[in-house]
Amino acid sequence: DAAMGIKGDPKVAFIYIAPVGDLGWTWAHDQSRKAIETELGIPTAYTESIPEVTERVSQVIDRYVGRGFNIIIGTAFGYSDAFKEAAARHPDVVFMNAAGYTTAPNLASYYGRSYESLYLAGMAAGYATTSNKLGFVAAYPLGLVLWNANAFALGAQSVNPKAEVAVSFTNTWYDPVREEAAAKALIEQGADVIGQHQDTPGPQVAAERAGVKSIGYNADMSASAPNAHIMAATWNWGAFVVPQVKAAIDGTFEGGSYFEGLSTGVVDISDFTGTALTDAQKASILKTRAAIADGSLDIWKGPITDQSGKVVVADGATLDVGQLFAMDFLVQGTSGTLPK
Amino acid sequence: MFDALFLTNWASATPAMTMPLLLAALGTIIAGRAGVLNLGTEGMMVCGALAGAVTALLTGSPELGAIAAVLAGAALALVFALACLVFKADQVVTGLTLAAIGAGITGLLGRDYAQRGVPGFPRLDHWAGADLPGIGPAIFGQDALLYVCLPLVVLVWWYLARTDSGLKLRAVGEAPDAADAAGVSVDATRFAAVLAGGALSGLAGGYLALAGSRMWIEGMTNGRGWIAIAVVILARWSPVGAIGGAMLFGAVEALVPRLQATGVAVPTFILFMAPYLAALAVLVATAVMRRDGGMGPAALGRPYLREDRA
Amino acid sequence: MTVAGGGEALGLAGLDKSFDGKPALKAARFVARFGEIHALLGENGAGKSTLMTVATGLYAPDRGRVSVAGRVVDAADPDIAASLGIAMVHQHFKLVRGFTVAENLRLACGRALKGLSASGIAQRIADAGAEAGLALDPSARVADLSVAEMQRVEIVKALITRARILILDEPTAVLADSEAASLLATLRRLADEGRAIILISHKLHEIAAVADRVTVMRAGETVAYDLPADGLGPAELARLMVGDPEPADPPAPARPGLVRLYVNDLAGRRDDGAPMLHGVQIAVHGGEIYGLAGVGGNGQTELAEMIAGLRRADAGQIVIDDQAFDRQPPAARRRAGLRIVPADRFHTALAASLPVALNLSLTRLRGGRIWLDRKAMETRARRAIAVHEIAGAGPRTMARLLSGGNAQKLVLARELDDPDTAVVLAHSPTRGLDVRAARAVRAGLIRARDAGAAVLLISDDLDEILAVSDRIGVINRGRIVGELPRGAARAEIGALMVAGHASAHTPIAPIAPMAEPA
Amino acid sequence: MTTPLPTTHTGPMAGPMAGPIAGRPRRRWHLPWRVTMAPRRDVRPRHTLAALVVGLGVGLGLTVLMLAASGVPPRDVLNEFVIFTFFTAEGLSLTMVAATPLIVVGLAAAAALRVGFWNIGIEGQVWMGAIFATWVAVTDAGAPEARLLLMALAAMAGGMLGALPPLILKRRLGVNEIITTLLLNYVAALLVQHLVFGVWKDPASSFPYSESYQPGIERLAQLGWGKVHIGLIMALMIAGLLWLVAERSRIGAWVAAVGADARVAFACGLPVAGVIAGSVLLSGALAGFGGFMIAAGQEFRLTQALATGTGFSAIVIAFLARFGVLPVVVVAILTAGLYVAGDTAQVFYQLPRAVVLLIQGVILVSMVSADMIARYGIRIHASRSPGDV
Ligand SMILES: Nc1ncnc2c1ncn2[C@@H]1O[C@H](COP(=O)(O)OP(=O)(O)OP(=O)(O)O)[C@@H](O)[C@H]1O
Ligand SMILES: Nc1ncnc2c1ncn2[C@@H]1O[C@H](COP(=O)(O)OP(=O)(O)OP(=O)(O)O)[C@@H](O)[C@H]1O
Ligand SMILES: [Mg+2]
Ligand SMILES: [Mg+2]
Repeated sequence: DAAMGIKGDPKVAFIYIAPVGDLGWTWAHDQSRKAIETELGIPTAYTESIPEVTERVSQVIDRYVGRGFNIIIGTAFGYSDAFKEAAARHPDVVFMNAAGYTTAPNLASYYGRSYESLYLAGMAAGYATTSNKLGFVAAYPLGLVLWNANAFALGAQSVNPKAEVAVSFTNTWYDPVREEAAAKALIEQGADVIGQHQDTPGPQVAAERAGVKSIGYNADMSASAPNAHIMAATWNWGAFVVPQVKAAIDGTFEGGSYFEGLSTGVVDISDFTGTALTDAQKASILKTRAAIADGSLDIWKGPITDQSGKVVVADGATLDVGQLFAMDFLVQGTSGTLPK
Repeated sequence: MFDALFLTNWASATPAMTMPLLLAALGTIIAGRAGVLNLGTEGMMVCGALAGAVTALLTGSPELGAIAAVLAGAALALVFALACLVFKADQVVTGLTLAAIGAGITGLLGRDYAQRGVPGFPRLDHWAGADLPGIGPAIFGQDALLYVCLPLVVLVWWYLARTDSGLKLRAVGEAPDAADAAGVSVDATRFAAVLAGGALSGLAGGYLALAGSRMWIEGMTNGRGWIAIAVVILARWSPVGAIGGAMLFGAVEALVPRLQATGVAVPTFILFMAPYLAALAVLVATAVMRRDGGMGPAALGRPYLREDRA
Repeated sequence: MTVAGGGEALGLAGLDKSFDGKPALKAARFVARFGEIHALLGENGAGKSTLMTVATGLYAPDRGRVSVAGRVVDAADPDIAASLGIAMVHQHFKLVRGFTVAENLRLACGRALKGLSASGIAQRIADAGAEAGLALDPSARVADLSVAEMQRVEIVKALITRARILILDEPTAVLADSEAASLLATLRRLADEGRAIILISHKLHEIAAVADRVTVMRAGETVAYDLPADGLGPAELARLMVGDPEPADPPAPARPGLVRLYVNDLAGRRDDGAPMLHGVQIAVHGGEIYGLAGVGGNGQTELAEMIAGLRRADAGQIVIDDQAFDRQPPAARRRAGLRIVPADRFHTALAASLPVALNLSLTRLRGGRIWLDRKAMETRARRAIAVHEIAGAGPRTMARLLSGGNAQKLVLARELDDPDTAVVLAHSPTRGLDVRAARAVRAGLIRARDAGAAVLLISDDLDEILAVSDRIGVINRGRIVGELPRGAARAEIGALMVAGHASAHTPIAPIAPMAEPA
Repeated sequence: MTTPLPTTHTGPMAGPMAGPIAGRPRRRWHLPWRVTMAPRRDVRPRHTLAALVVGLGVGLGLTVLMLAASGVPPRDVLNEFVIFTFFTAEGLSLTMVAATPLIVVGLAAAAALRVGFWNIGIEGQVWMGAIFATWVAVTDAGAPEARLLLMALAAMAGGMLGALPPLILKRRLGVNEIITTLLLNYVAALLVQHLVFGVWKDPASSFPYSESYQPGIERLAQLGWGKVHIGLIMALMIAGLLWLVAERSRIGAWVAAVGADARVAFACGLPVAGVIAGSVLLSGALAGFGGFMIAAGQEFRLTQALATGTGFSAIVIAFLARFGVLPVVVVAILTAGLYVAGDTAQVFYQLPRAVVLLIQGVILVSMVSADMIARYGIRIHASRSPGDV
């Protein structure tokens, strides 16, 4: 793909799936919008709460383009079709879509290898547990959620072979009451460290109340669970978006699929909080972090077996991006049921 | 897997899931028994949740938060009362719209308060009774707010069933012309009922924020107001029935994550159908046992005008 | 006239009231005194109910003055009116159907029953009912009561409040003769006690019997103000109301033909499941009006509904001409030629929110072409409105805006103006109608009879039965307890209605359908 | 003036009717005027027009205030919202695309509500329609030329299937249909999730929605005006047909009678059960068709957000239109305009979604409140307090 760029002054618009105030997914993307403003001095705009309905997304894109916006950034896999169509309609406009999968010369779909940070989170959990039972509150049985749950389990098992992870799906990204209830149920079943792929700190609150440990998600969540919180798997979308906007201005933007991890800082872990981990354990986690970042550790290196013991990644093999997004298994040592 | 501990945990998780539905259902019942169909429960709940969380956050007092939740629910109900009782607007459209207005107001005012930990009501699991095996935690190990709300439930039942004023309110909902002829002011009664209903729905939202999640997040009621309306219909506008209906939904909501946590192999989305399928089953069972439609108070949803003839 | 007039109780002067621009009262005036029974007369729609509803504070007048015991009030508030000692028995019951009788009384007379326990209230109700000759079950749900029983509740309600001004709007319309008589005696006593009684009734003989003074309204105006009732008989009262009435021509005797309606051994239940009808057998011949007399609530409603196909029978059949029906819906019976004039027009006959033209066509909507001929419907409506003098109606007027009398004429126009009529089922067709409207209804029944239809007239009003019936049956506790020929003595029928096994009992011979009349 | 009644009663009646008699007027606070309302004998077009003008006027006035408070220059309101939404080719095309399914689901809600059946399950039936249409699409059932027709028929069948349990439960067991239809909405939405997270997961992307419908075979044709597709014409044709049936046919009169008073209709010999069943199934079929139109006309696959909110809109539209066929079309287009204008406000003025919801709510409430003008004759009287002479 040839590089391309925008004409005229850059005007950046974000389209969000939820209100910016959610402090979860959309909030994290809004941080990257602010980074563009502060680091590049470019004016930005945004529209929030646009559902994953192609018709609505297309309308919003066309209106921005009509007003001279030339960099449009979306934030949902359900926007993929709309962005694909819009990229064809407006070849001079740069499009980016987080968690999307469609591409074009002027459309980049980007996501982060969050399993890398979740693997580290799983290590922390594996160290911290005494019951060897971990809980993971997950939103939906979706590839990019499952890889987080699996990475969490693999990380825990890497330091604690006896660790088991109970996965509970809430069927919501975003319902603190239900998330808290799910975490509470896991704790009742003996889980003493709770991880999550959810956009509210509901599970953290449950852990804090029950006096067990927890791993945050999206951002440092220690404010919600000062005693429970060990660390968090975090996102930093600005690490991807800011350079890409610069590329678009410079004429060096290239469409395609971007999938970045610890190496570029799109995903990372927060500082450790509390006293759950020893210094040696922290050091071991940081060492693994470095190994993943420099490519010497691939957490999907086979053999990996699923819940039933079937080999899903053969010995010596690994998973490519397509297989990761299509992930439809939970690894051995986890419980939880997927729709067939 | 389904051992005594499982049952104990399930039982002890159920009241907290039940109470918000029950309070909101009672609010809707009060208005309904006065003949007003206020479908805006979700909107009033979400207002109560925001007001409760923000007040508790700013004052540090969950008690003040609960009071603010009550006032916020009533304030939104006032909009409904003005439109439907003064201007005789269509109650269905206004109620549905109220849900949108509630979402709008709270989204706007709540921006700066999202996900900030809120001082909530303590869970009283230090009571002696909470250690009783089996049913102990379910009865004694709940949030303090629950013990405040329980008498409210009894109060609503007693008011409707046993007091003269409750009799008048029910008359207004069944036959407003008869109540009017008996000197009961129909619209004033309805106004009061709508506000009281809003207050209870607001408290239900406050319960979610103060005893449940202990934080405010936009849209955090997440459809519970609609479930409360389902409870009302299931209960045929009876406060006692509402306890059963809310407990049905509360118990299943408490059961689903516990089943998942124990690793029961039921596909997620099928499992999440459970509360709705259970409610349908109850409806069918009760209908088979005694045949009547239970369409609620006779004048439900109809504006009253002295000079109009039905 | 027993009591000389006391002080002025209720004074209404210069009252104007219009509903959405249509005047109902035009400078109407009225006065009633303590110690007197004051009758208020007028045709249907004359404004009687409106006038009294203003007095009770439910309707606000557009102009005019209301005074109670000489003091001008502007209440427009029923609570204030009640506190001034005014109580009213409304023509359209003000009852909560879902409540028990006792709850209704607690609602309406809370002040009079304050502090009483449930059993105390029940006792008070029983006492009040007993005094007025109106028995009531305090724990019964109003929705389960017959109209007559509801009327009793309404009356007892007004009596218990101990109002000093008591207004009764057509209280006897649905009562049995004996009940009406005892109510009127009670009213007399109350007036003698010093209360002011205002009585609205279309039963002119009642007025003639009890009223001390009379006021007559026509088209919203007071046309005869505060006349002494001395020496006014029913005929004079009718003249005051409607001008010179043509004398009712006695109907020509029937020329009965084949049996066209045969009710065969019918048994069935009330709404609450209690058995109500037992082996009811009635045969009505073409060209005959069969009057079924009885005190309200003895199974008439159930019988009428079973014939109409609105209620399922436990046993027995309905035969219309040579077709037998048991579970078929009304549609099938209508196709066989059944026409129905029900007791409650807005319950099963007219859709209140539909226009007159569509209401007139409701029974003719099935079959035929796909498209509706709106022009023909409107033309038919205009013709029916003209022929039946349906006041206040146009083809597009909503039926609910018609007065009871005019709504009834609408039903008659639909049900009786039809050459294919085999059987007419009429249940209390003149309830609440003024003399002229009632006469029109009876004429309609006789017309149908003369055209060869079998007419079953069910009524609690013995006068009505006697006026038109060719044969008279009496129903009591769900059984036909006697059948008498035309011209039977009133007392004899009355005895059967009440006792059910009077000596005059004529055993009913089993009648085969389609048999020649004896 | 004194009454002739003794205060303590010693007359012949010592029973329950005896005793002291009320007579002291209670004083009560009241307003210096009193408003009485009586229903209009007939509602003329000018009353309806007045209600519309006042309702929209007040609603838009409040909107301008709210927008001004949110930093939108008041003079932009007319241009950006009203003119753009309804009077520019681009804006009107957006409005019409949004209106297309709204017309059909509004008619669906009205069809059931007309006969007094509270079908709150429109959204669930839209889901069922989309599921069934997608079923045809993913299995490539039938010849390619017949695929769209098959999808539409399947969608209608799916919608009817969704409406059937509440209908049967109501008719056989008397179960309240509000709650059954409400509950089935959730079941249908979860069924969609079960499918798109499971067997129907898009093989191309592994994301939870069905595979993309094939262009030309499984997608409704575009009309070349923005994204307006042939579904708009279908929706208008359906509306025309329903108008004929409702207003001009015998069956329409049956429906009117059953809706006005089912008992009376039954007693007058109309096939009430059939009319109700037919109307409810029609409602389900229309809702299912709405699901088909969204899926095949604009989304081109089954997604998790496709039907969300359609039920709410459908019921509001049906009630605002008082279940009339042509009014539903008009109200649906106005509602679509309201939604488009809401997106405009968000995109160009960066208004939070919350403000948009608030504005839409305020406009709706002022419109239903102003409806009073159309329905009632209103008079204001001076009032005096008791005792005044
Ligand atoms: N609620 C109302 N709304 C509109 N018009 C009314 C209303 N009540 C009464 N009217 C009008 O007032 C007129 C008088 O009605 P009213 O009920 O007082 O008659 P009435 O003399 O009691 O008749 P009836 O003998 O039939 O009871 C009617 O013609 C009618 O037009
Ligand atoms: N809601 C209403 N709107 C308009 N007119 C009404 C209304 N209600 C009653 N009326 C009018 O009141 C008059 C009498 O009405 P009402 O309902 O009291 O009749 P009714 O007393 O049942 O009649 P009847 O004595 O003939 O049985 C009629 O002329 C009718 O037009
Ligand atoms: Mg009257
Ligand atoms: Mg296909």
